[in-house]
Amino acid sequence: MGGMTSAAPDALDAAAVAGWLRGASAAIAEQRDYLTQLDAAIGDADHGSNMTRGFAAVEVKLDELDGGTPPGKVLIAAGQTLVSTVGGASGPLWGTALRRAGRALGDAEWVEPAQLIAALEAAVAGVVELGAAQPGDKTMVDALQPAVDALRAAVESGSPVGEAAAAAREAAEEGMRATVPMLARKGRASYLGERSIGHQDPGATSAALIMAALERAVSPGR
Amino acid sequence: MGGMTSAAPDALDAAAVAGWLRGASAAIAEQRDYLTQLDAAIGDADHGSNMTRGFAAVEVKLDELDGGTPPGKVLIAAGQTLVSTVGGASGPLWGTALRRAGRALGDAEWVEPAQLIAALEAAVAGVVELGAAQPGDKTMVDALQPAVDALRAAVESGSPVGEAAAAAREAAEEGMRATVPMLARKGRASYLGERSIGHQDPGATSAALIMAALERAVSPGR
Amino acid sequence: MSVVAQVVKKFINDPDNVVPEALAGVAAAHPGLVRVDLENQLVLRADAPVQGKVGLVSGGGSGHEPLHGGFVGTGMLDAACAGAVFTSPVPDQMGAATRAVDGGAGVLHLVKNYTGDVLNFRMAAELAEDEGIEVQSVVLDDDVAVQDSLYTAGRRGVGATVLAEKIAGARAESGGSLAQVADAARKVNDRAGSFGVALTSCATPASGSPIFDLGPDEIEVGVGIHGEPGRRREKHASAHDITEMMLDPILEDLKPASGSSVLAFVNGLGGTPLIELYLLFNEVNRQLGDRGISIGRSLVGNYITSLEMAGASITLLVLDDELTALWDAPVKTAALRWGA
Amino acid sequence: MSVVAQVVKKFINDPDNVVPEALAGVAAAHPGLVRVDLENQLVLRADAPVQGKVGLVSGGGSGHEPLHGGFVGTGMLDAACAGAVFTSPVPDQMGAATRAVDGGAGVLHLVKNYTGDVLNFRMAAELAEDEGIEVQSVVLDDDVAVQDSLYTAGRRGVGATVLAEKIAGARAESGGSLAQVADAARKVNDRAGSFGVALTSCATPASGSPIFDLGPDEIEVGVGIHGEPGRRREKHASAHDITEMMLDPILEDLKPASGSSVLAFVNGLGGTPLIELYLLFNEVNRQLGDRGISIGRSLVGNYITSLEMAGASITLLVLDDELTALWDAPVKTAALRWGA
Ligand SMILES: Nc1ncnc2c1ncn2[C@@H]1O[C@H](COP(=O)(O)OP(=O)(O)O)[C@@H](O)[C@H]1O
Ligand SMILES: Nc1ncnc2c1ncn2[C@@H]1O[C@H](COP(=O)(O)OP(=O)(O)O)[C@@H](O)[C@H]1O
Ligand SMILES: [Mg+2]
Ligand SMILES: [Mg+2]
Ligand SMILES: [Mg+2]
Ligand SMILES: [Mg+2]
Repeated sequence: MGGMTSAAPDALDAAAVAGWLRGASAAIAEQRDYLTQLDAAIGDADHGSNMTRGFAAVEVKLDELDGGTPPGKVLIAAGQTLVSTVGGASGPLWGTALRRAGRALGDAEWVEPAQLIAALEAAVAGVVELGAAQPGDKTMVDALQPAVDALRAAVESGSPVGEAAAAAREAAEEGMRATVPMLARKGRASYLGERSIGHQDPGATSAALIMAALERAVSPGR
Repeated sequence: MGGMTSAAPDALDAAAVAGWLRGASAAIAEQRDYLTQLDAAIGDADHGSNMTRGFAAVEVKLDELDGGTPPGKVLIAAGQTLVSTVGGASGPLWGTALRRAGRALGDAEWVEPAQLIAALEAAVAGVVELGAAQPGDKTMVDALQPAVDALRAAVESGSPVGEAAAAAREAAEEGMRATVPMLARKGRASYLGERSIGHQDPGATSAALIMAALERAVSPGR
Repeated sequence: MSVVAQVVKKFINDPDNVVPEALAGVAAAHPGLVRVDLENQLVLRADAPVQGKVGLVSGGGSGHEPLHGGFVGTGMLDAACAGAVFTSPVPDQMGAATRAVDGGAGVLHLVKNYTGDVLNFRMAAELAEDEGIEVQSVVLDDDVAVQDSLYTAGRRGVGATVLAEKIAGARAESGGSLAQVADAARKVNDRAGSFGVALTSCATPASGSPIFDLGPDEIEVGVGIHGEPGRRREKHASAHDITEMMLDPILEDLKPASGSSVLAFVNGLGGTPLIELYLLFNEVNRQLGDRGISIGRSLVGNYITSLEMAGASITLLVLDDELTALWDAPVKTAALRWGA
Repeated sequence: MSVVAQVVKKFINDPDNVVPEALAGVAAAHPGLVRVDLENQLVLRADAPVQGKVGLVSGGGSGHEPLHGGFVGTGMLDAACAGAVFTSPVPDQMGAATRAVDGGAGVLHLVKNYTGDVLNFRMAAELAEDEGIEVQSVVLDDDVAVQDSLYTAGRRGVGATVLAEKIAGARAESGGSLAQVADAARKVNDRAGSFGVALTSCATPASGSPIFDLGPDEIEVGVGIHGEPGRRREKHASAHDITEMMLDPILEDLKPASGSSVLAFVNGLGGTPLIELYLLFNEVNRQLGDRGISIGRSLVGNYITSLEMAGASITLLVLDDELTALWDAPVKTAALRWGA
């Protein structure tokens, strides 16, 4: 992973972005049964297999990509792969998220912190546009939105990208835990009404795993 | 029950025959679950409800019969009722048994021991004719045939009818227990092949209950 | 084979009323197709008796739905007699059915080979003949899991029953004589073989708990349709291996010539999802292909069931032109319908 | 709602291969009726695309069989896209289906209202329109157990899907324009309501154990078709009371005028024997009669299922002459067939 080997010390290259996605894939595969169990309680018991199937396909796609593919195009390819392989709610949502993030990066070879923030904000905006979930609806948005907010705040207050990503991961995990007492208003969990209360949202959980993978990707030394 | 109140001390009247059938009905109803459980192991778990349904209908039929109906006609009516209400294998078999027994008695008002033997022999012959079971095939015949044989032997050796009926009941119970190690060749249990070994035949069990009711009916004093 | 205390929940009001209430539902659901005689527990073709046509009567214990009531209608059965769950109906019912469908050309009784069914139908046939109705009976015994023998109850009647009802029904509809209709049914029985496997037991409404219990990795091999245990218990295996387990004894029994065309019938026993039945059908198709046998006609679904038992049976019928044409003939019943 | 360790045995080879193997079985079982695109997991009408006819595409997660693949054929769907078990298919599949059935008159997407299905179909529709194919979508959301709201995912699409596929299919077959076919589907959705009750859970092939566990005297009330728990848990009750529990909210939602005629659809969720479904239909018939509503058309059976879940749903569709005629029009599919 070459995230910290660039001239611009806080910028990520395509390899770092690919490393993030591979790290996310590994974490999701490892937590597959747990994610499915969370989905069994308030959904249809497939979130673990959905995300694992999709990210495994992303890894195959990454192997096929040209060495010179810029970070933005890596994310677009990954998003397209998720759309084409996941299905369910998480496929279009995560696919859109990564594609929007990729588009925000354009053809740049390096992702500076400001661009990372812009990309992730575009990702969240894409999810909200497509899925219409508000914060508090008990979805992945409840992990993603605070994570991106924390990233921006940390970077703006001058933290190095590694620390900012750690803050984002912490915010995502906090947001994930905050879904437990929420009443679901989106996705399958909404069908349960009051019975959705007391369960952690599977999509917020996988979102936290993906933010944790970002932290590891930008701070390979940790 | 008027079995022992006649001038001919060992003869049964219609009331005694009806008493036998009612006693059989009570015993079967009491053992309903046990019979069904035996049938669950090597059949289709309905022998208890089949026999209970049929004998309950017989009791209704007995209530409807004319006071002056002779014993033979009582048995024919009971047999017809079993045919019309039981279904399964045991309906035609027990129905035929009682009808044949009744026909053997003709219009006689009293059933002397010799006639009782003839009637029960006709009953067993009817079962064998219809169902083609041989002794040892693991069916009701394995309880009925030894019971009738024992009845004849006891009467011929001069025993009073009460003692002869006790011997018949004992033989029926022994025959019933003897079905345990048998390999079924008739009825549903035959589908199990070797797996039928080690289970007591439900039909032999209800047959033993019916013979025990006969003993009680002819010996009300016991 | 102990009786487990597990409870199987059901949509019922009173265990003793399941059959009549379900029959009332059949009457309400299919008014133009059938009429129901609730007293005798009969499902009758709406226009029975059809004058000049051989009448087809079948029946048996309930719990095998859609068999037999779902197969009453044009081109199939004229009447179905419903017994208590898993218990043969009584001769009175069969007699009433026989009278109700007698159109003057005789009545065929299609009887699954179980002692109860055979004896009750035999008594009914004797009574009907006493009343001057010509009756013939064909006993179906296609289950190759059970060894046939003169000295035993013989093989069970299972999946071929559906095929015989369809094919004999078509022969009757096309104006066949009683002998010809009976011949068509016998031909199906002679050329068909079946084998069943259960993944779970089932519970009658009266008992409410499963007839036998199976471990999480056990299956019952060679089962019939009454929730009974099978010939033997085996370790659960792949769909491929289970299909082989079922096809081998059927093919050994039927010995179809290489190049034969068969009707392949993959039947669900009640609690197995359709997606698994199609998966099994794929196995059947591949394995028959490997042995040089082609599938000329097919049937996949829950047609002869054992309440909610999870499991499946395979029936193969070796086709010829006559059987194929009779199978293809129009049929209009609640459960099988085409060309009408 | 803990995940129990119980094992649900299945006829499968490899959990990851269940859908393609079952689709291969569908292809082998219904050669004249459909063809299967295994790469895209599509069941296509054998003669698709039908020139000049509006193409009907539906689809969704697998495990609901016969929905949707069993409804492909003349007078109903042109294509069904199969996702993984309980997981919406992806836009690529829907796009391939749309292209395969486009006969120049436009394509209608019939979408059950689940976030995954809606989003994937939306993406597919956008791509297809980019390719110059006119696409309209109708989202079905007939499950009255779920409260509708602008701020939630809304109601689920359940039983009315079957009715909409049949009725819109008939409208397309009779030469209706894309707008007319879409109107027919919307009309069904507007006039239909459904409610489901589960007696057991079910297990996906991937997990192998039940999604939730229920006590021996508990039922889940207000379930959908994905093995999910329902709106609430209740004590098990008589068929009469459960029917009332289901009919009340449907009638409250539909508010049919007294004297209305409805299509009453009693649907099995997979593991409930047909005899119980007819018993429930009898309850529906009696209870509707008591409220002055008559049953004009009926459907009883397993048509939109949740794997082997024991349970049932009731769907009522308030009929008018147009809907009745479209329902009665000929249909020739693996699972629904009449007049052809
Ligand atoms: N409208 C929505 N907006 C954002 N996230 C959503 C929405 N609907 C569902 N989700 C997320 O998707 C997750 C479920 O994903 P998954 O189980 O893979 O799909 P499905 O619900 O189709 O089975 C939920 O836990 C939730 O976080
Ligand atoms: N051919 C036969 N001859 C004599 N008795 C038989 C025969 N077949 C079955 N039986 C008896 O019938 C009993 C089963 O009766 P039951 O369970 O009521 O009928 P079914 O087997 O039709 O469910 C068996 O236990 C056996 O004793
Ligand atoms: Mg899910
Ligand atoms: Mg029995
Ligand atoms: Mg029985
Ligand atoms: Mg899903």
